[in-house]
Amino acid sequence: MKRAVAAILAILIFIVLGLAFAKIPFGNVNLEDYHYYNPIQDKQTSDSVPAHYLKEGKNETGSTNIVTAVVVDYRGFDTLGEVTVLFLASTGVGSVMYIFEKEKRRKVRRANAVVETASKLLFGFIILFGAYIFVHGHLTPGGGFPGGAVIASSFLLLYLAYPKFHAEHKSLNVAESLAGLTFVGVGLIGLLVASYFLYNFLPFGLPTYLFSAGVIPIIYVAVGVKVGSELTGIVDAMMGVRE
Amino acid sequence: MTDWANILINAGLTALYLFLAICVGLLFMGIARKVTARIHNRVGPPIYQNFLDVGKLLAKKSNIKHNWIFDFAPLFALAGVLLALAYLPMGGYRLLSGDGDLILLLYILVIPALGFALGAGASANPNAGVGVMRALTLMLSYEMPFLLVLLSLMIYYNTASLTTLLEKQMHSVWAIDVLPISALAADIALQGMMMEKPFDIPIAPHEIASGPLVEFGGNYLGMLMLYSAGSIVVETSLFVDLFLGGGIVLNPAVYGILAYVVNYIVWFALIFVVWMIAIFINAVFPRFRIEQAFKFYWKWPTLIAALGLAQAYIMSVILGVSV
Amino acid sequence: MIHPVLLIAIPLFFAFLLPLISLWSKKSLPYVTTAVMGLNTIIAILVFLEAMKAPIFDIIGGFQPPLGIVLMVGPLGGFLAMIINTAALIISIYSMEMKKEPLLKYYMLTLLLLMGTNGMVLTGDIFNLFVFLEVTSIASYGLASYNKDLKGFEGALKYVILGSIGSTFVLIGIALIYSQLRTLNMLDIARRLGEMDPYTKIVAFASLFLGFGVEAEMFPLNTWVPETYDGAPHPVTAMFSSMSAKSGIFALARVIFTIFAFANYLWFVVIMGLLTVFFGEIVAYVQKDIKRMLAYSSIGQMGMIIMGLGIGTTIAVEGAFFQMFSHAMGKALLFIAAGYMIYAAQTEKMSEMKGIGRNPLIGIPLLIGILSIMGMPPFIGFYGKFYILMGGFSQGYYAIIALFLAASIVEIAYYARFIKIVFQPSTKNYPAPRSTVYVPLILFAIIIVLFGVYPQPVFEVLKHVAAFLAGGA
Amino acid sequence: MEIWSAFGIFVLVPLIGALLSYLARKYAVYLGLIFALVPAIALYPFYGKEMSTVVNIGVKLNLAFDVTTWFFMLMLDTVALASMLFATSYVRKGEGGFSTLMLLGLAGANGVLMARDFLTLYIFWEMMSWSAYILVLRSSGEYARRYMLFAVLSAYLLIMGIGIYYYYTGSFLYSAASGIPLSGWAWILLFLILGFAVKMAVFPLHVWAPYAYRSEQPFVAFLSGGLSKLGTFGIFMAMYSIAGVAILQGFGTFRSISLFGYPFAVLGAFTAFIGTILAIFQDDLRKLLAYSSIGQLGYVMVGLGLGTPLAVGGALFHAFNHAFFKAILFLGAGAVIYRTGKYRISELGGLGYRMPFTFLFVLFAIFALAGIPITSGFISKWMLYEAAIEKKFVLIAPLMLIASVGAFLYCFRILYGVFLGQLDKEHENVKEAPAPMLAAMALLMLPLLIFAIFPGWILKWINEILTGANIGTLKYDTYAYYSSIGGADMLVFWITFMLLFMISMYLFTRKRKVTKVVDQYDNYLAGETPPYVQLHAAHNFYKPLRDTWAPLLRYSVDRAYEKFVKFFIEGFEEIKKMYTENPQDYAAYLGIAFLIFLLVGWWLL
Amino acid sequence: MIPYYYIASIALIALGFYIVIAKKNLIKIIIGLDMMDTGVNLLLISIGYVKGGTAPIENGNYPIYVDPIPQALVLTAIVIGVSVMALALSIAIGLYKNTGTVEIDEIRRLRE
Repeated sequence: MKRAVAAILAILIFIVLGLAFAKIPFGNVNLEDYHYYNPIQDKQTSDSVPAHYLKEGKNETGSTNIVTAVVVDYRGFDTLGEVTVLFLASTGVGSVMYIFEKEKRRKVRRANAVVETASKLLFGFIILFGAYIFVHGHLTPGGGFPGGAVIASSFLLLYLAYPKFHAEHKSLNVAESLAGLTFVGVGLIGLLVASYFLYNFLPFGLPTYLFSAGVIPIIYVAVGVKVGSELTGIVDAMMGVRE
Repeated sequence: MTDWANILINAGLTALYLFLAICVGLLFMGIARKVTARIHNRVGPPIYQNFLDVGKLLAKKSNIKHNWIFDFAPLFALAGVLLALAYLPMGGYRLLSGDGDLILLLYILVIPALGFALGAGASANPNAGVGVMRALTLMLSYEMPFLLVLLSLMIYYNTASLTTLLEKQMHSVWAIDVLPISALAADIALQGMMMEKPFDIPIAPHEIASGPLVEFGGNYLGMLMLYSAGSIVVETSLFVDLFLGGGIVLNPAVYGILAYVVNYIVWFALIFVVWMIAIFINAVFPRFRIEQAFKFYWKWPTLIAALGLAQAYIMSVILGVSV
Repeated sequence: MIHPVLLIAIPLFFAFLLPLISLWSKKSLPYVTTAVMGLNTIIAILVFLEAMKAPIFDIIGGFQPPLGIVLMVGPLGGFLAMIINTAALIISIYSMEMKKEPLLKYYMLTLLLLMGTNGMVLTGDIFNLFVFLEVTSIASYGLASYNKDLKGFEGALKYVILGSIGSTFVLIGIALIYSQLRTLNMLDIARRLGEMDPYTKIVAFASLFLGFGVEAEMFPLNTWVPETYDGAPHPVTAMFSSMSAKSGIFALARVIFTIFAFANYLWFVVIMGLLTVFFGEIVAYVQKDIKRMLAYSSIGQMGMIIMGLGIGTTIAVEGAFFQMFSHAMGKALLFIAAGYMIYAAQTEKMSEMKGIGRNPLIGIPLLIGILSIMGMPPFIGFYGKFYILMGGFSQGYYAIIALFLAASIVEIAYYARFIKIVFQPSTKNYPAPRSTVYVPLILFAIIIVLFGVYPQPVFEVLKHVAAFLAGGA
Repeated sequence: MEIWSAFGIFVLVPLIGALLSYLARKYAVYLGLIFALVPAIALYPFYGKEMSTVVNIGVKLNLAFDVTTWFFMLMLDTVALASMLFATSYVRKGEGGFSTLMLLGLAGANGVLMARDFLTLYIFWEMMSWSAYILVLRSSGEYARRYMLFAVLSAYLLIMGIGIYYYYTGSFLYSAASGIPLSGWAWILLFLILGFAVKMAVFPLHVWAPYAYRSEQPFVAFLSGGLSKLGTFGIFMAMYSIAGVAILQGFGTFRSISLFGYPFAVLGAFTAFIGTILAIFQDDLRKLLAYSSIGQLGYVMVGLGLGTPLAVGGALFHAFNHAFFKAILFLGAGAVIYRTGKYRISELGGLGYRMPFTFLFVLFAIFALAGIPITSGFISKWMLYEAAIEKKFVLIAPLMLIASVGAFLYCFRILYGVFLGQLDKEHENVKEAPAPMLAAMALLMLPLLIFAIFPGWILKWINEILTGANIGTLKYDTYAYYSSIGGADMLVFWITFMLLFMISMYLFTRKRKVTKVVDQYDNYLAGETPPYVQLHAAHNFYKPLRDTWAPLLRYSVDRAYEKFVKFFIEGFEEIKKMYTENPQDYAAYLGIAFLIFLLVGWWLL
Repeated sequence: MIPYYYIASIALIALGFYIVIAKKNLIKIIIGLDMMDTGVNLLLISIGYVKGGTAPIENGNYPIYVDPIPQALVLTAIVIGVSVMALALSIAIGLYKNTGTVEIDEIRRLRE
């Protein structure tokens, strides 16, 4: 009965959404066509938002990677929210898993020596790779989130290899906090400097250089550290293996 | 200033009429006892027996008294019944009936009953309480047809004033001729109003020792006898005034003092007839229990009265007969 | 010039700072949180005063909208932000009652919840709205399961499932809009809505309506409410009803009025509001647990607000906003009182709480709160209800209003039953409330009475409703 | 400025008093008395003044003061004063709640009377309702909910009326009533009248009253005597001040009575009848008085429905009388309960010998209630009867008349059951009620006696109200009053009555009697000489009547409501099952809702 | 050109929805939620696609880029999805620790 209802509902939703998307061209779009309206100045422009980003992004943000420009600068506020969400997730998981922290540790068979050794070796490289990704977020594909995820994966590896391993909770927290504070702090400095929150107040420098794009790298580093520590924290909390 | 003379004359006349009414009432009581006795094949007391009784009772030296509320009964009862008599045209003489109408009269009639009931209640005798309860229930019973009858009269004659009612009857025909159904209902209601059999359950002497009267004696009982004498006149006279033109056969405006005398005699005859009907019924019927009385009154007389009301309504409102 | 973004940045900043503070002193956490909320309240008031003069557009990152994100604070948004922050401040006093570990996480979550709700109210960008919706939701998930007992987890599970389906739909709606307009700014979307394909537009609207409806406790998307409210810690329940629900409904209002001004869809919104009221009140009547009853009642109240929004005339929407205010204050009060009662009576069953309100410190504010929720003058609950109803009449929704009033009578019935139990004489001895309980109760009661007796300031704000309805900030 | 003083005195002073008496609990009852005294006394200089103003607290409160307001305030404030006076000995000392809530109720009531727009009316109306609710809750918690539900029902009916009015006019002002079509008026008036009728406890909306009137008696005196008059005021205002006679006549007429008002008149007559019949069978003193209250206000409803000058005048007058005599009766009941702690008529008895003054006051109130001409209660009843009879209404008039006969029955039940008959041994040492209680009752008795002798005085005020509302004028002079078919002169009545009373007095006390006062048990019991037994025949007093009515008494509106509610609550339980607590079902709801939203959108756009 | 991406993403959404309603296992339900999320993300990305476009990283070689905004949005959406999943899973763990089962019906039965 329930399955039948579910199936019917799923099919109906498929149909109605499908009908909606039938009207949306796939790929056949000209990004220049969507002229936006500026509500503050109350004027209709002949510019389009994505086209504007693609054309002016480099000049306005100093970032070569337009997606990064959008993520960190144009829509930096979203990213702040996103970081918050992740922070929330780690906090929430930490809070939910709290009682279980006192429980007896599971009996986990040790991984074999190859895994242990390889993990030890790889750990640093993975972290380095992660750091590389977020440091170059404004130049190449990637950024804080993938970088952070990579860093977290290195810790995950350790968790897998060493049943007894657990990350230092306090330092994770501190890293998390400091990174978050950096992000918000940068935003607040922008507010102080130019009365725009998250204003890109540093000089843009030369495009394609590492030290370019103003605050974007700083933010991305903060995001990377934060995401890394948070995901580690989540994994840590979920493993529930602390004594 | 000339008014004062008028007022004094009127006051004297009223006193006379009231006195006469009480006497008539006492007389009627005596007649009733005699007639009933004859029907029962007894000798019965003399007709003037009740005068003697009242005289004796009012002259008695010692009284049994329960408390101060007990005194309400004789005072209110007598004052109330006298007041009702003053508002009631008797044989064409109508001092106060111009200053109040039927509804006022209806409520004045309650004053003595209420006073009586208060005194009876204060006597602390359970029989009295039961009696008053029955009396009140009976009142609720007979008032239903009686009020409908009154309403039919008021609607037909388009007045609530007794004076106007009498005048209109004087100038045309008596109400009983045009509203006979209502008159029938009124007569049945009158039987209950006078607490004659079959509706004498409130004062049923053998059952609850005369009910409300049980604790009264001496002066108190004397006053109350005067009250019952007055109320007989009030009740019969009310019927006569409503349906039999108040006994007015001669127009006082034309015939002057002669008219008053003649009318008084006719009125007396008429209330006598009404009283006799009641007495005959009283003499031959057994007693209804109170719930039977209630059911009876809210069934047949009410139906008859409603018919009468319908008749009056149709004649007055739909046919547009105006008197 | 005061920046509304501070309302978001400050709680966030301190949420990040709290772990560091906790390293230094764990005991100071509640005070820091309360202080932050106090600071936020002050800023909210300043923002509100500023917004009363002219709508504030706080540009983030220095890019003109729709290129960048903009915070759009009209008088109503400012008003709502002020309400939310005030409620948060007062509830945070009650939060000091919380003893269950991990307190650090608790205070972080509350700060972030505040940040999320503030963001939802302030933002002028639809994707940003989604992000803040998620911030709010996730903070709520965490807080809802904070008790870590079965009830809490069950409630949170329901909230998670419905909430994430809802947010999925929001995202679908945003995708549909973006696919056709290539913009995310609300005012821009509203302006260029005509360019959209009609069917797509409807699907987008339905998706957004559904998504925000979950947060706004609209029937039949509100099924998570009772259990989540029931399972959550008491201060959190108060926060849910006075903060997240309010921001959800404001988001809904934004969708209905600012983005899609579908005039002829409105009567359906009214019907949904009516159904929400109906089911909320009716099911509340048969509840035996105090918090569940209040939760269902909360649904009913939210339905009333939705009705007000749906009616769509100036007076009705004024009523709806007034109702948001009154509900935020009244329900928070009731939930705090309920928290105390559960603590004092050691049970959630209402029938076991005889005579608990005979202590005037609890009883009087409780009575004021209930009367306000019932819609009795001169408490703030009255004006909202009355104006919504009058708005309904002015549109000729007689039958709907009549049904609404019938449901409202059910509401009175169960509150009266509750009052009767709470105030009936009893020999039971209950522990006296601590100042952390009665101070917030009294503060809420004062607000309820003060603005009930003299609602002029609120009506001053609500004059701007007409501009809001015309698609402004 | 003057209106501000009126607003200040009649609304703000009680409000301040409420606040103060809550804060200063120790002196609450006295503070209550003082703050009730201020408006009651200040009323006199305000007679005949007309003024209006707008107070802006965010919503505009349109307030005005005119003779109608004054007239109703006269009842309300006086009754409130008497109740507060009574309460000084009735209510436990150091209790702030009573005075606070009473004064809140008073402020609300005065506000209702001064309101000139519906919003203001509603605000004060509800204020009055909930403060009364809490007062009911304080003592008879069990049934407070019933009161509240009906109070709210009343408020919501009002809201419906107000809303429809708002739909047509776009304003809440009374004076904005123009351009409303007749069908609109029909609904507006229907809802408004029904809403106000709840407060007047008109059948079948009366079921709250018998339960609410079980609470603290001084409050009940105010509730029944004072607050129920707001219903009268509201109906009067809605029908004759806002709509006006012209519109009522526009519905068509039946013997020059508006077809709209006629059904309400019939309903009122029916209420009078039902209330009376039910009152006869009550053993609980307070419930008896409650049903009596229902019946009496039925009369008022008749008058308001008929709408002739005589009828409306009678209604206003009867409302006035009812305010006073019913307040005395409830206060008297309160005094009895205060002294004995009992409220069942069958458990009392003989208290008239121990509490003579209470008895006297109650007796006079009962005279007024029963319409005995020595109080003004008669005059108002007379006006109502004549109004019905002169228009030849053969349904309304008999119902009213028989109800008034029924009133004697329950009046005597109170008198006999409580004050007369045998005094229970338990009550041997019962003392007379304390002085404040007696003073309160005496205060209320004054107008009943004064206006019985000088009906012209009050008829003058009523006449002003009637002419103000374009209803017509009354025929009256200082002592007499007339209808088209009759009239009565109170001066003649009083003089004759006094003379005849003196004659009876003379006859009765003509000789110095040797009067032996005997014990109450020393009475004639048909030869039986029982030892001490309670022979107070008040238990199940009207049993024979009850037996005859039994088949009809089976049908109870009360139970009908209960069944109705039970039916709905069962339905609620069914609806509750929708919340299955299974998240998957909930998710399915979400999907269905999405599809419905879409479908509706598709259809609409 | 048939927009396979759209069909696939909508199918993912519908399938996820089906799983949420029909499956009894809590973990499966959470997977269903994740599938819905993934579907929407795919949808967002496909919206941003421009025929012949390439990743919007400016190096002067390509004249056509895809729309950068959906990519940014998806980045956010993914993280949000992850966070929700993390919490949902931790709640599932909590339920498991409390009841010893992850079957929805069992949990409900146990509570009563």
